[in-house]
Amino acid sequence: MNQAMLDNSLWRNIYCVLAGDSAQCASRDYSAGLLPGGLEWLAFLLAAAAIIGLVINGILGGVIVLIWGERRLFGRFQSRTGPNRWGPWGTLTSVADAVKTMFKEDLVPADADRILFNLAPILIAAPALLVFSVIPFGVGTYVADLNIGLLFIMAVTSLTTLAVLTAAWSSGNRIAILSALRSVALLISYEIPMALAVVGVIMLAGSMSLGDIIAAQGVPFILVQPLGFFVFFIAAMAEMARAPFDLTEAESELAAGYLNDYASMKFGLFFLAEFMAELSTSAIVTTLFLSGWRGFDPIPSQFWFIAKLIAVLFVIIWFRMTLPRLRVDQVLKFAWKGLFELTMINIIVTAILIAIWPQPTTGQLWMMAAINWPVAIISIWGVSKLLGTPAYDKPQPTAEAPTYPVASESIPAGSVLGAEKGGD
Amino acid sequence: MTTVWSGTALAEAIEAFAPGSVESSAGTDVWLKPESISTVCEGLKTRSEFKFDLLSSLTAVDYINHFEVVYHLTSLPMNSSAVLKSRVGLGRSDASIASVVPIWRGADYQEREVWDLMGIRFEGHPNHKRIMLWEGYPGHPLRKDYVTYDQSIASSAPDDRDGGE
Amino acid sequence: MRVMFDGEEIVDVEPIFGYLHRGSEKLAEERTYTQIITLTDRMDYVSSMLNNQGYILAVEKLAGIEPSPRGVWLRMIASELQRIASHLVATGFLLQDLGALGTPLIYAMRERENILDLFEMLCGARITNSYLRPGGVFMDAPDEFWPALDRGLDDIVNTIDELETYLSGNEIVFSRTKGTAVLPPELLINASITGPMLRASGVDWDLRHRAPYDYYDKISFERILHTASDNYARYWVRVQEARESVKIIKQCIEQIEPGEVRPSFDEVPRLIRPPAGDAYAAIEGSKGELGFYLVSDGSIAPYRMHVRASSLINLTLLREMLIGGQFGDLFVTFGSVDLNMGEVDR
Amino acid sequence: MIGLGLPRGFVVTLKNFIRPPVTEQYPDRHVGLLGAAKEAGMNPFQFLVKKPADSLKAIAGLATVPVAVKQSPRFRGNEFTYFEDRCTACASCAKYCPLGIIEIVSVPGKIDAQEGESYKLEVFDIDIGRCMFCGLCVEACPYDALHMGTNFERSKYVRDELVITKEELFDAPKRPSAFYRPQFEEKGFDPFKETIEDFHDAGRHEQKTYDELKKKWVDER
Repeated sequence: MNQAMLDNSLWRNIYCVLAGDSAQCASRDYSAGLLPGGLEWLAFLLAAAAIIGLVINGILGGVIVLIWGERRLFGRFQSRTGPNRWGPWGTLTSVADAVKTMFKEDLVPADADRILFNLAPILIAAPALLVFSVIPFGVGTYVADLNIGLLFIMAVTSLTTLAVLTAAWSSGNRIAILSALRSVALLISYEIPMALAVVGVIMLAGSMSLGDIIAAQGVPFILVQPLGFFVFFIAAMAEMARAPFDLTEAESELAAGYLNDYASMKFGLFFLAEFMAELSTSAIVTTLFLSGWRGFDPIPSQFWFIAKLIAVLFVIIWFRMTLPRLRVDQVLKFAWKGLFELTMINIIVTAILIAIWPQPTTGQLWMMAAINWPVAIISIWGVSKLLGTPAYDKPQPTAEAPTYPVASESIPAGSVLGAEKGGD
Repeated sequence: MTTVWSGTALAEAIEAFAPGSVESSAGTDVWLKPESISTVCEGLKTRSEFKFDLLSSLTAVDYINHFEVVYHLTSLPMNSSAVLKSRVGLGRSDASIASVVPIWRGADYQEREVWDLMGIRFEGHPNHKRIMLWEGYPGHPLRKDYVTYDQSIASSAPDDRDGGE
Repeated sequence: MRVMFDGEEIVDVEPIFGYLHRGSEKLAEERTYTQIITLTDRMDYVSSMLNNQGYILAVEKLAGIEPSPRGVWLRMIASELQRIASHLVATGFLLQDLGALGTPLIYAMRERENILDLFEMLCGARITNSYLRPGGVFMDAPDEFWPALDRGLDDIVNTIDELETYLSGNEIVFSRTKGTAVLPPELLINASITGPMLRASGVDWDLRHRAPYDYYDKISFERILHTASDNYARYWVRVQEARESVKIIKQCIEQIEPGEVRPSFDEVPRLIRPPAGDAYAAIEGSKGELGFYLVSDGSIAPYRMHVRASSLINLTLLREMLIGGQFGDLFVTFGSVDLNMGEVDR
Repeated sequence: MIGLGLPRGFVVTLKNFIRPPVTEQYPDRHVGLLGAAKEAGMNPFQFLVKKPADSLKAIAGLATVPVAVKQSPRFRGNEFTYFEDRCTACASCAKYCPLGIIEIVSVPGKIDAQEGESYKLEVFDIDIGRCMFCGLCVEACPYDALHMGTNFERSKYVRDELVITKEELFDAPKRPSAFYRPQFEEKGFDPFKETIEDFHDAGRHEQKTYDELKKKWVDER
C-alpha cells in the first residue's frame, strides 16, 4: 500500500470502512470492517472501483449541469432567456436532449470505415475523462496524485486530436477532413505555448505534481504568473476548439466539420467530450493558477474548488459569446508569433526571479507578482502592437474627394429630354 | 439630378461616330440595328461625350412578332442616363444579338437571365448557360407563347442540379 | 455554389442560382397593378418596403400618377425604416458568418424587431407589408405610431452605438475583414455593382442624392463613403448609412404635412390602366440600385415586368472577390455583399 | 486603439448580460412565487398559506401564467370577420384577390322593390391555406362587410380544414382588425377585448369634415 493512496482521504475512508482492522487505519477510529480479515485486496479493489464510479458519474452529472448552465448563460448574454420550459428553470432540458439523442437512429454512412467510425467517439471521450484522475478536487479528494501530473495532463489532452482525425478520416467526407486537418494544425501550434506557459508554474512550485503546485500557491499563481496565465488560458481555449478558435467546427464554414456524419449517441459522445474538455480545462486552470481548493477555513475545500471552477467557466463562456472566429492562418500566426514569444519572456523572467529567491516565501511571491505584472502588460502590449491589424486611420469622410469622378461634367444642353423639345 | 438623353439627340450623336446603326428614335429611346450593337456600345462607353460606364439594366420584351432587347445606361461622370433598344428575332425566328459582356461585365448575369427566360441568344457571351432553370428545361418561360402548367417539366428536372455534392 | 479548393485556398467558384426561382416576372403579367405589390414584397423579403417603393414609382411614372404629399412622406419614412432594418440584418449576418455565435446577430435582430413592430402599427403586417399603393399609401399612420417612432429612433441610435462599440474597433473583426475581397472602383462600375458596395470603394453614387425620387431633394443627408473597398468598408458603410437613415426620418417627421394619404379613387382608380408604353424607375435599395421596368399595353395588367435585382448583379464579381482567398473568407465575403436569395432568383 | 477593441466588446456583452431579456414567451411564461401570487390575486404570504401545493410548484419554478401577445389593432390575421347583413355578394373581394382563393356563389333571392334586388349567398369559401394576408379583399369591399381578423392560431393537420366556409364566417366571434377600417381606430375599438355585435357599427357612415380632419392631422404632428 503506497503512501500516495493513503494520503487520498476519499480512498482511505472507503477502504477503511470495508477492511476495518487494517494497520493503515489505526489513526482513525473504525470499529470493524465490513469484510472479514484477509480480504484486504478485495477492499482495495472495491474502494478503487467506487472512486472511479463516483468521479465518472460526478463528471457526467457535472457536464449535464454545465450544458444547461451554458445554454442559460448564452441566452442571457444575447438578451434571451435560454431554455426554461422543461423542469424547474429548464434544468431538465439537457436530460431531455440526452434521451432524445439516445433514441435517434444510429446512422453509418456507406463510405465510412466502420471500425474506426465506431471507435472515434470512444477515443474522444476517454482522454477527457482521464484528465480528471489527477486533479485534486479538495483536501485529500482526488483519484491519484501522480508526481508527473502536469505532464500526464499534457499528454492525455493531445489525444483528442487523434480521435478527431480518426472520426474525420473514417467518415470519408471531405469537409470532415478539412476540419480534422485544421484540428491537427491547431494542436501542433498550441501545444507548445501551452506546455511552455506552465514551465513558470513548475519552476515556482518545484514539482509537477498538482498537489505540490497547490501547496506552493501561497499567492495564487494568476498574480505571480500573469503572462503564463494569459498564454495558458488562450492556448487551452484553442486546444478545446472553443470560440474564437472553433475552426474545427466552424458552423458557418464547415457545418460542424468532423461531426458531419455522426448521429445519435455517437454524436452525443462527441458533444459530451467537448463539454468535458471545457470542464477539465477550467479545472486545470483553477488548479494551476487559482490555487485550486485553497480558501478560508469554515467553508470546505471542495466548495472553494467548485466556486473557482464556475468562475473560470463563466469567463470561458463569456469569451465564446463575445468573440468572432479567427481565420486559420491568423490562428497559427498568433500561436507562433505571439504566444510563443510571450512564453519565452515569461520563462526568462521567472528563471531570473527564481535565481534570486530560490525558495520563495509568500512575501517573496508578492514581490515577484509586483515585477511580473508590468512585464506582462508591456510584453502583451508590444506583441499586440506587432501582430495586430491596425484600424483605418480616418475612414470618413471622403465625400469631398471621391475616387471616381461623379457628376463632374454634364451632357450637351440640347440633348436633355425637356430642352430638346424647345429647340425643335 | 440625373439628366436623360433625348432619343433624337442621342441618335444623332450615335450616327456621328457609327453611321447607319440607328433604326429610329422617339422620346427617350433609340432603336439600334442589332448587328451594330457592339460598335455603338463600345463607342458609348469610351467616347468622351457619352461616358456610359454603368449598365443599369438589360432586359428583353416579347412583342409577339419580334423581341426587343432594352439597355438602360447610366453615366456616372455625366450623371446622365439613356435607353437603347434593339429589335431582334423578327418573325420569332433565331433571336440573337451580340453580347455586351466584353464592354460591361455587369451584363453577364443579366444576359444569361434573358437567354434563360426569354430565349434570346447572346453571341460571344463567355458563359452562355441557363441561370435560373436547369439545362434541358423545355422552352423559355417569359415568352408569350409559353404554355404553363405543364406537368412534364417537373420530371425533366435533374435529381441533383449541382451535378455533384 | 460549386467551390474548388487547394487546401484552404479557393481555386474556382461557380455560383448556381435558381433554387428560389418563383417566376415573379411571369406571374406579374397576369395580375393587376395593385396585386403585383404583393409579389414585390416577396422578392427581397428583408426589405419589402423598398421593393414596394421601387415598383410604385415605376407605376406612377408609367401611368402619370401625381402622388399625394402625405403619402409620399409616409412611404419615405417606411422605406428608410426598412433600410435600417435591412442594414442591421446585413451587419448581423456578416458577424454571424464571422463566427460570433449569434450575439451581434441577436442584438441587430432585437432592434429590427422594434422596426417590425412599427410596421405592424402602420400596416398590420411585419415582413410582407404591401403598405404602398400607387399614389401614396393605403392608410394614414395611427395616432400611437408617432410617439412609438420617436422612441424607436432613439433605440436604433443606441443599438447602433452599442454595435459599433462592440465591433467597429474589434481586433478580430479587423483582422478578418480588412483587406479581404478588395475590388477597384472601375471594375465595380463596369460590373454594374451599386449600393453600399460601390460607396465602400469611394464612388459617390447614391440615387437618393444623384437622381432624387419622391421628396429626397427636400432632405439633406451625408453620403457615406469609404475608400478601402474591402469587407470592412462595406460593413462600415452599412452601419453609418443606418445612422443617416435615422436623420432622414427625423427630417421627414419635421416636414410631413397634413392631407390625404392617397389620391381619391376618381383620380387613381383601383384598376389602373396606364397608356401603352414603358417606364423604368430605379431607387436606391438597401443592396443597390433597385429598378423596375414596366411595359404596358393599355390593359389592367402589365405586359412585361422586369426587376433589376441588385442582389443578383452584385454577385457578378464573385470570382474576382473569392479566388485566391482563404476558405474562411468565403462566407464573410458573402455576408459583406449582403445578398438575398429571394431577390437573386425572384 | 490597439487592444482596446476587444475589452470594449466584453463590456458590451456583459452589459447585455445584466439587462433583462427581451424574449416574449408564448403561450405562457414561468413565474416564481411572487408572480404566481400576483396572478392568483393575493399577497405571497396568503398564497403560501392558502395554496401550499401551488406555492411549492411556484418555488420550484414550475408555475406558469398565460401571456397575451402584443398586437397592433391593424394586425392582418386570419379568421376573417364578416357581417352578412352588410354583404351584397358583389364578389369584389374575389376579383381583387391576387391568388383567387375566395369563392363566391350567389343566386337571386327574393325580389323586393323597396330594398332593391337582393341576393342569396350560397358559397363563401376562403382558402386560408393559400392566403397571404395582403388584405386586398378587405380593401376592395365597398360596404365594409369583410374585415381582417386578429387571430393567428390556425394550424391544422389537413389542408382541407384550412378552408373557411360561409357558416364558419357567420359564427366566428366578431373581432375585426382595424386594417383599412379607420372607423374602428376613431372609435377606439379594441379587437382584443371586445366584439362587435351590431353590424351597423362595422361600417363608415358619416364623412368627416375637412376641418375635423385637418385638426386631427395638425394635432398629431
